[in-house]
Amino acid sequence: MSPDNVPILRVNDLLKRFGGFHALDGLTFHVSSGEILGLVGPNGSGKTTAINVISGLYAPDRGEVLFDGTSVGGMASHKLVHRGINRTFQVPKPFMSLTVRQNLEVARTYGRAGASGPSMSDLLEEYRLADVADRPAHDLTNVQQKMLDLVRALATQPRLLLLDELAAGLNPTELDWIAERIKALAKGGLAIIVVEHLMGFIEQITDRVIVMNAGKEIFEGTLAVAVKVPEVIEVFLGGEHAA
Amino acid sequence: MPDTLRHYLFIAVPLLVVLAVLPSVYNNHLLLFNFVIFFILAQGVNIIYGFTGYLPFGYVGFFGAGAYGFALMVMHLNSPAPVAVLAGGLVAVVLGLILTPLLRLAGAYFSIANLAAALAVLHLIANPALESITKGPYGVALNGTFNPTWAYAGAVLILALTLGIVVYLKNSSFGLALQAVREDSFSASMSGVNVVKMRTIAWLASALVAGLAGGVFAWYVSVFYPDNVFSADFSIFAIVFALFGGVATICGPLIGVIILYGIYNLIGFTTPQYFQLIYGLLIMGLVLFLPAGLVSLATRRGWNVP
Amino acid sequence: MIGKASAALAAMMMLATQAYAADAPSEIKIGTLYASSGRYASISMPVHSAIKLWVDQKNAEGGVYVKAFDKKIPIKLVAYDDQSNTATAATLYNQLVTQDKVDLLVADSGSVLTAPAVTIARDHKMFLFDQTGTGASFFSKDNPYIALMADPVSTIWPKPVADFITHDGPGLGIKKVALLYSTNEFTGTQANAVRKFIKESGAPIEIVYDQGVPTETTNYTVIINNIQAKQPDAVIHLGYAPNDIAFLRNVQDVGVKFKMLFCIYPGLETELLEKNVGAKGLQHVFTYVPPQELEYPVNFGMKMADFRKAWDEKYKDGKIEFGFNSVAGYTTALVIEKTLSVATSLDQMELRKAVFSLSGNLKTLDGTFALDEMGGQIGELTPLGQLELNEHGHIKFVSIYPHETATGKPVYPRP
Amino acid sequence: MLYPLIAGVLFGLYFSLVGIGLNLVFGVMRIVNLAHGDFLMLGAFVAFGVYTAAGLDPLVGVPIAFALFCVAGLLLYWILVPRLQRARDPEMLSFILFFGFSQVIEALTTIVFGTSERSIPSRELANSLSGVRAAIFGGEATNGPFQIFGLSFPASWVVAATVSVIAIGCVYLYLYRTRLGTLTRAVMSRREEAIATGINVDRVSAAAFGIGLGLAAVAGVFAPFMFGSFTPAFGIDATVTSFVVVVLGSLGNPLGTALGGVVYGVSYMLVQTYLSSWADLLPYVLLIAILLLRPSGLLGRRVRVA
Repeated sequence: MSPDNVPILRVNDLLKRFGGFHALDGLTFHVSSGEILGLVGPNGSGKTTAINVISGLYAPDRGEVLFDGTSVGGMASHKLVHRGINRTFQVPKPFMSLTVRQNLEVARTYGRAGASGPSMSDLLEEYRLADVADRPAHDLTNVQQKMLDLVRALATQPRLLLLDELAAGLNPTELDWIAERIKALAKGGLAIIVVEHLMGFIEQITDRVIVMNAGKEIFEGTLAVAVKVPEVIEVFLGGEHAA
Repeated sequence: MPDTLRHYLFIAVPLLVVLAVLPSVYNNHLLLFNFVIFFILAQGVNIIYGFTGYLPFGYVGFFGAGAYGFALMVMHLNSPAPVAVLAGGLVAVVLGLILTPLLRLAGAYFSIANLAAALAVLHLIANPALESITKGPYGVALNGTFNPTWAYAGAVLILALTLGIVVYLKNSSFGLALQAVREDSFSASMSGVNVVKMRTIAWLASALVAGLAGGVFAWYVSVFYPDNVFSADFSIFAIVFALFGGVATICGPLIGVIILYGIYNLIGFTTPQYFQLIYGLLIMGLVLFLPAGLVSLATRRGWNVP
Repeated sequence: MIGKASAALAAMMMLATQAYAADAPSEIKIGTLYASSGRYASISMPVHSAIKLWVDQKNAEGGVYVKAFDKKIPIKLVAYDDQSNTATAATLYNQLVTQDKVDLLVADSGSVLTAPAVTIARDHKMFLFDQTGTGASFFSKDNPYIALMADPVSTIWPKPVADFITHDGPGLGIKKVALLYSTNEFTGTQANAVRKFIKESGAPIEIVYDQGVPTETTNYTVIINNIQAKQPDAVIHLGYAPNDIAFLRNVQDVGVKFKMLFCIYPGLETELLEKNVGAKGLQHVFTYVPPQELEYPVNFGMKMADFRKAWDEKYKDGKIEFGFNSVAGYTTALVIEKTLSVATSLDQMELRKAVFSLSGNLKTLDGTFALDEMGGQIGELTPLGQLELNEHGHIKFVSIYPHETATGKPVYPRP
Repeated sequence: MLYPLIAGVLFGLYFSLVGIGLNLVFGVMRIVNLAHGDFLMLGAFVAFGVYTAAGLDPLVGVPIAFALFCVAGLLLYWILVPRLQRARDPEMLSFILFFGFSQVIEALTTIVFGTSERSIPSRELANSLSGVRAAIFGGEATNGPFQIFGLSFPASWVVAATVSVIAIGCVYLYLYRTRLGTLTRAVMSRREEAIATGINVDRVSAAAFGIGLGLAAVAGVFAPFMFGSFTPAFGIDATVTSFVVVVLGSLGNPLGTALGGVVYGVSYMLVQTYLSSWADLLPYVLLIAILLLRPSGLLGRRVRVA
């Protein structure tokens, strides 16, 4: 599968208001199976809101979300999960008093029906959770909780995966390791959207980035080009995240 | 042996057998009956609080609704008692359905709204304007259905149903999903769990058992006032018993009832003045030192408590 | 194992008691409940304390005379605390009957806590000595296992009030009556009775205000204003003691003077009301005249003055008020004492026969004990009276109606 | 129509005083103080003591009760709350903890004072101020009914409402004009972020807890006048009503609580006038309706939905 396929997700002219504040203001983009798209921008530019709208936490005030050709804007989250959309959380919220294994069991049982994928033990092995599989989630380290969150999302057999600041808090070796995992997932045909502050990490894994500011897209293309565009530089100036 | 079967064989069945045999060796049947009622109510609280995290401070609303469902069937339709008990359960489920919007509320707001709802139902039923239907504040006296032996048997049967539900929740992916909802509802929905549907089912199941218990209670006591069957003591006892033993387990609420209701019956009558004090201190100590209940003494040591 | 052993033991003991039934027991067991806390504590504790007083007194004399064994036998009072909780009460009544196997079963005070006992007594074929549970639903032709000892049934209690208004009212200029009551079985039933008595009398009396308020109501300012707007000639307020306290205080606070105002508890719990409302607030208020104000001719037990003295000696700290309810408890005790002295056995139906044989004959400090055929109390009717201040500014009762027992004329309208 | 309106406003202002302490405690700590009403009851005993033991104007009880229970609140906070906050579900556990605490308070007061009703003669309240009143409004220096638009109201109501307005004003000044108050508001609206920015949440919370209990006790000083009489058992009803008032207004905003109190008072008086037997249903129906329809309260913006 190649990035030139028909996009699996299209968002058109998304608008999301909180009171008088426009968190999303006419956002439009698309992503295809097998592609890794980066969403970058300063704090408050609307990246996480975009993920929250696509994953069903908020209904958009205007615009549409097309997944696999069907409009899914405002659909209940669990239905989106059944269609194949999933996500991780900036601050992971695993089911703290359940064991790691039980966390995954919920996702596998209630995730996308009829899909097949790697077995639970493979997933645990692959994301370095096998040793703690029978421990309750609140015993896990922060990084382990992040991995559990990711594995939980993967266990539902998604076709589109939204990663919200997965890399934050990981050390350089872990970063390299997780970058490889994400790339492998995309190779397997998964469409992935990454929201991230670490530009090096974005550069390492993405095919394409969208730079957002004030709820709008101000640039689309590769990161290497983006960092030379004056408008993008200006948005990040004073921001602490210029790579 | 699968866990489900083990839990039935080693927890539910022995308890039910003991309860079935006890009346022939111990004469205060009403005390036994009350134990059964509190087993049911504590497990009902377990279903909704232990598995989904909603603390039902007005749980007695379902119990009272069930009792009045029973009374209305007997008074107005002359229905046989077992049918009236089922009707009591049904009334509670209908009340539960009416109250489902409360599940949108989080934490303490839910508990307080639930308490308010129970009090509202009480004041509705006890209003003299409805005297021709509910007998208002004047209380009901049911003649013709009184039969303690069968009412006790009915209560044990309802306990069996309740234990069946709890064992199922403890061992099924449905129960696991409910606990996931309790831990974090958005994470649960991102695991594909239909949060609204799941917690509504748990809510109604919990309402059902309380309603059935109320119906069978009305059958046993036959003469009662609204204050009797809507007494906040039922909610509070059931919650404290369940928490004391430990929720989200099968044994916890049962242990809680046996110990605390046992103590209540032993010392509650001999040192009355100080009972409330001791009880209050016990509750405070529990929250401060054993917030996960007695069973956590075992689970802390790594033992698995069903 | 233990269960089996104790069951066997119990069976043996039962055989034993049956075999020697003719032998006198070492004690007569009287089982009862009381509420030391909760909603009904304030009516339950005086009643229970009076029974305890009687038990101690009798036991000091070596017990009560029991006809069935023709000798004095000490009393053992088996009493548990139900804490105003009816579910607990039900368990404990059962405990008294099945475990303690009491000879006589006495209910807790008040209808709500008596209710569970009615079914249990009937089921176990125990005769229930109902002290103050006036609920009309307790008494039916098909239930022989109950009789009301001390208070008149709610359906008849307010008769003197209604009769005064319908007989003497028109002459005094009473045409419009306001009826305010708390919506519970005790006062709600009395309100229904008042309404019925007034309507059936055919007197030219109109009820211009007729409202029930929740029993928890503690705030009557607006209601008083609403009643005032109807300009009634008489106001009848039927509520529990806290309702009366709040109502009478609000009447005073707002500065309204009703021409005639009737309340229940100034008569029944005079000390409590005087403490909380003040003598001024009770002046000219109409109420039931309690037995302790009347000096009924007594043919059994202590006279009122002696009882009062005994009470003050035993309960010196004053935490439990002397009043109507303590008299009620003592009356129950007297009925029990008399019953034991005439019953030829302790069989429950024989006890019932003995109790009913007292009807119309037993005269205690509470008046004449009289039962209707269903066991409802119809003697001991409390006359209507009015509270006035004596020269020391203290409350005194003036009995108004019926005329036979009257000690004065009504002050109407209230100055 | 005018009479119930004015009475409702006076009555309602008093109820905002009853509720405001709860607002602070729940708003800042997310702790459900089910013993709130019991502190009211203890405040009533302070007034009773001031009047019977020292023969003073019960109004003197206001500063005494406030000081006493502020200190008690601080002590209690340090004993109970840190332990509670370490638990996994502090909000729910606080519910149970303070229920136990309210049992302890009720039991102790019952043991010491007995169960009968107590009260203080109405004319004693603000007796010392009747000269001032005569100077301002004319008339004799007595403590009789108060005339408003030619209608007469109990003087005690006017006094209680006045003190309530002053107390709410003080809370407003505290929250909006002092540093600790500003921090308190920050913790109320965004607890997590407040902790992250290094605000000493414990200090803020302890202060709020002390002030909350102090205000409850101040409200209690007037309870013997507003409710006719009081007993050790009257706490729980006051707690539920306080929740109605607080939820009606909105968390964190003392003006919201004042508004909530007035809305509650006026609607209570109107129901009492036109549908008197249903008056007790009102608070519960109001509470449920407001939680479902406008969960953030009349003046609130924050969402409290799951």
